[in-house]
Amino acid sequence: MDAKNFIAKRVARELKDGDVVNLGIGLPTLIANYVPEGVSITLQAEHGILGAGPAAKEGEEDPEIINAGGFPITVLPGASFFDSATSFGIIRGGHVDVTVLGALQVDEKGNLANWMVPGKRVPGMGGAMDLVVGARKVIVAMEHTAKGSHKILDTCTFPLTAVGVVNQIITEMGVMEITEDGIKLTEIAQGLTVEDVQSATGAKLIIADNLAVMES
Amino acid sequence: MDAKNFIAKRVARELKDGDVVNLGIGLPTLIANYVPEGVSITLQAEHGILGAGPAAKEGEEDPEIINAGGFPITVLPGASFFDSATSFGIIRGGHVDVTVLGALQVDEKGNLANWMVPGKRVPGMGGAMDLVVGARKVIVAMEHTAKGSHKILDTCTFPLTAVGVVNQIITEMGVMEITEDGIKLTEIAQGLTVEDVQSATGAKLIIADNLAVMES
Amino acid sequence: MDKITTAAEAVKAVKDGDTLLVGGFLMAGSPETLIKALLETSSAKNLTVVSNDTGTVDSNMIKVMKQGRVKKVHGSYIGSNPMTGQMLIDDADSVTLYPQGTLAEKIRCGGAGIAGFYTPVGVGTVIENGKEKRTFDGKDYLLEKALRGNVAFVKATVADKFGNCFMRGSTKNFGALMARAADYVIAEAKKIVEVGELDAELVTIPGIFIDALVQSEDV
Amino acid sequence: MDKITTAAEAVKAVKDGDTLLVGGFLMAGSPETLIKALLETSSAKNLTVVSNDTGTVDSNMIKVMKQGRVKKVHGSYIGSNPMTGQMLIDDADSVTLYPQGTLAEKIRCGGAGIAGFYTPVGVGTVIENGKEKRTFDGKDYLLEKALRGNVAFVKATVADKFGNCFMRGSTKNFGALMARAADYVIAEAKKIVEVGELDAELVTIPGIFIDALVQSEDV
Repeated sequence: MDAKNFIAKRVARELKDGDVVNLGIGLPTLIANYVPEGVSITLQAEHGILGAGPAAKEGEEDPEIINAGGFPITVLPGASFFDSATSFGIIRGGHVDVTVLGALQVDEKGNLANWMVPGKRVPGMGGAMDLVVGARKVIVAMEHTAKGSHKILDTCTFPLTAVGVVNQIITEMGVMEITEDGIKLTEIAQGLTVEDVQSATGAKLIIADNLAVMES
Repeated sequence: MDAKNFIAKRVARELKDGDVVNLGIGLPTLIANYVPEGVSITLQAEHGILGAGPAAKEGEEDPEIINAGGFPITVLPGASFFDSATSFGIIRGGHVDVTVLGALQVDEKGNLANWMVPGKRVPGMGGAMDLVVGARKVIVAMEHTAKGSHKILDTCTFPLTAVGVVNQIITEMGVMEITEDGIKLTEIAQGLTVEDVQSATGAKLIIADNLAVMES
Repeated sequence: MDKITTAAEAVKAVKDGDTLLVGGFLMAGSPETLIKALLETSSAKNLTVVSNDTGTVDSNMIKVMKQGRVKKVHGSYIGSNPMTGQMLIDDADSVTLYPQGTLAEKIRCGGAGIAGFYTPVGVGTVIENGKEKRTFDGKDYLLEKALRGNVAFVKATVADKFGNCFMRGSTKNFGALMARAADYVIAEAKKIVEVGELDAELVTIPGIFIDALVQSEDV
Repeated sequence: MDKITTAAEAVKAVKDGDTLLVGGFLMAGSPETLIKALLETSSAKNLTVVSNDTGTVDSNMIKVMKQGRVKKVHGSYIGSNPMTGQMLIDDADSVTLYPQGTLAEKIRCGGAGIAGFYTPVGVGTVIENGKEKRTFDGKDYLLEKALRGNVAFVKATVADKFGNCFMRGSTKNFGALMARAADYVIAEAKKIVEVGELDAELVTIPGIFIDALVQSEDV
């Protein structure tokens, strides 16, 4: 299992039966493949779907049923469709239990930067700002560093997506909770030392008393 | 034809093909019976219907399709249903062309009082405030006086429904436009003198140069 | 997650002092089965009831009010329920009236994470008392704030077991909004079907909003 | 009132300097027939385009932009249209970006007579620049104002001749809102049926909002 799937599988274990979940583009979409048995979640697509299902099979694409990335998907029994104002009312109103997305940077105050890199072409924030402000729990799922350069910081330097919204960070190196005192490492990947994780992190980690081994 | 039907029939001639119209409870509901041939209007019911039709026949009542007075109605081909936030979005957003309602008092500044009489039991304003603020044209359709006491005034004394919203007043005595200079009598009922109308009115009337005879 | 339960069980969610959102416009979409259970099986009191009209003389809400369990009402048109009119006479602060569209939008905002909105409705009337008035592009508006409840009662025509609700015709009115604006939402449905049997395009309230689903006595 | 017309005739409503609301989320619900007519038969320029994403490299909007006829964009996600990205690089003031839910709600307010609303989204980010920040119940919100257009282009799956539009699946997105927020609204429909053939419960946009109805080339 590669790092992305390892991370996705671990994130999936955070989901509880009945959760309404929005998965960002990229790595987070893999999470749907790993939802544990006995846990039934409802996937939300921010442009107007509850009950999103897997990608449409080739030849069965329906251009009127797409995911937030623009790709044809299916919906599950019990799905519903609505306009974008209604959809973001669901998001902003706190009716999404968990949103999982990637980050360019995330810091120990729970600040998130994931929508623009200064000096690079700006793609726009899309629904990310709404999702992280509205969702009850925000999980950042990403590779721990960008080819070695720190993404988990004491203070984000890129333009923020939102202030103080991130609850948890899950990477291939470990699981971290954002606490009032800073970033607490609660699980660590097999074969790594705390020092390994700390040196890949641009903020001082708090180490949980009951630090566990991270299992996917 | 009694006074109420005479008024209703005259109001109906104000409606233009394609108009979206909201008719208040009481006299205004009679207007639907007199819409001229060749004029097709869409009736809005403020709790969530476009394309409302006549009352349901006895034995054919559907408790899920009622008018704003709570009575079972029918809907016409091309109707649609929606929730009350959407419905009042239609109203507030200026998408109702004409609303017709009764008044306790209306004055020469276009102020309307039709929701409470001080000292009497208060029924609540319902959708009246939204309708008169939102509709493009507000017609007050009522008997000219309350058993002789003035309802058309220089200044309303009852609590207002809205400020400066009334465009036209149609009674059994005549048709009046609210202008910047005051209330202009544009049509007068057969057999009445200007003095008759003026003495039944608590505001100084401006008489139109081309004062016409009011026909229903 | 099995959401189907009895009315008596479901209304246990209503606690003393709660704000209760009650769907319906007069009798259309009025969750009478749930209100009846509140009347007969619950003792929750000091309730604040948010309802367009608090029902009619034929509704169960008037009976709950006669039990003295409703201390405050937020509504718009109360001419159909003489108990609410009497409350207003006895204590002007016990009944707050809003223009109907303002009430609907306040509840929508409560469900949609919006703190408040500027509406032109009510400017120059008693409605503006105590509210911020502000001019945008030369026109005056009032600031109206969001409204939420602890529990909502709504009525659907058809619901699936996940809680997706179809509210037919003119029954959508306030219930469709209230179901999004309360911490705990109970729906009664005239008909309950399996998940997948209700057309996704006919869903008035997505099932994620519904915590408990009850068979309506109105079938 | 016969609303049915050709795309070329309908887009004559777009004038120089207009604000044009364009429905769709990427290609879902994108009114390509109307945009193509704007491209090929209209010379309206200095346009302000309001669109979630301004389409993709496969859309007609990028060709209108290449003609230099779009001077300003209001959008949310523009990564799918490199022309819009280039506009932003060339002139930061030519592209205004909003959180997607804020853009949707601004347009909804524009159609619903609401001047503005308070949202928590964007607090502490560049989005708050120049906007009023205000605290309600201890939480910060930004004031966002309504957005309207002169003309809207939307796409329906099925429309009846009165203009009632059914937008299927995830095509409702922004079109359902934009149709209520412009002075003149043009809908293209994949299928046009007689009045009465479209189920009243499936109407996404009531016909009263539609001024002109065009057969979509996407059938």
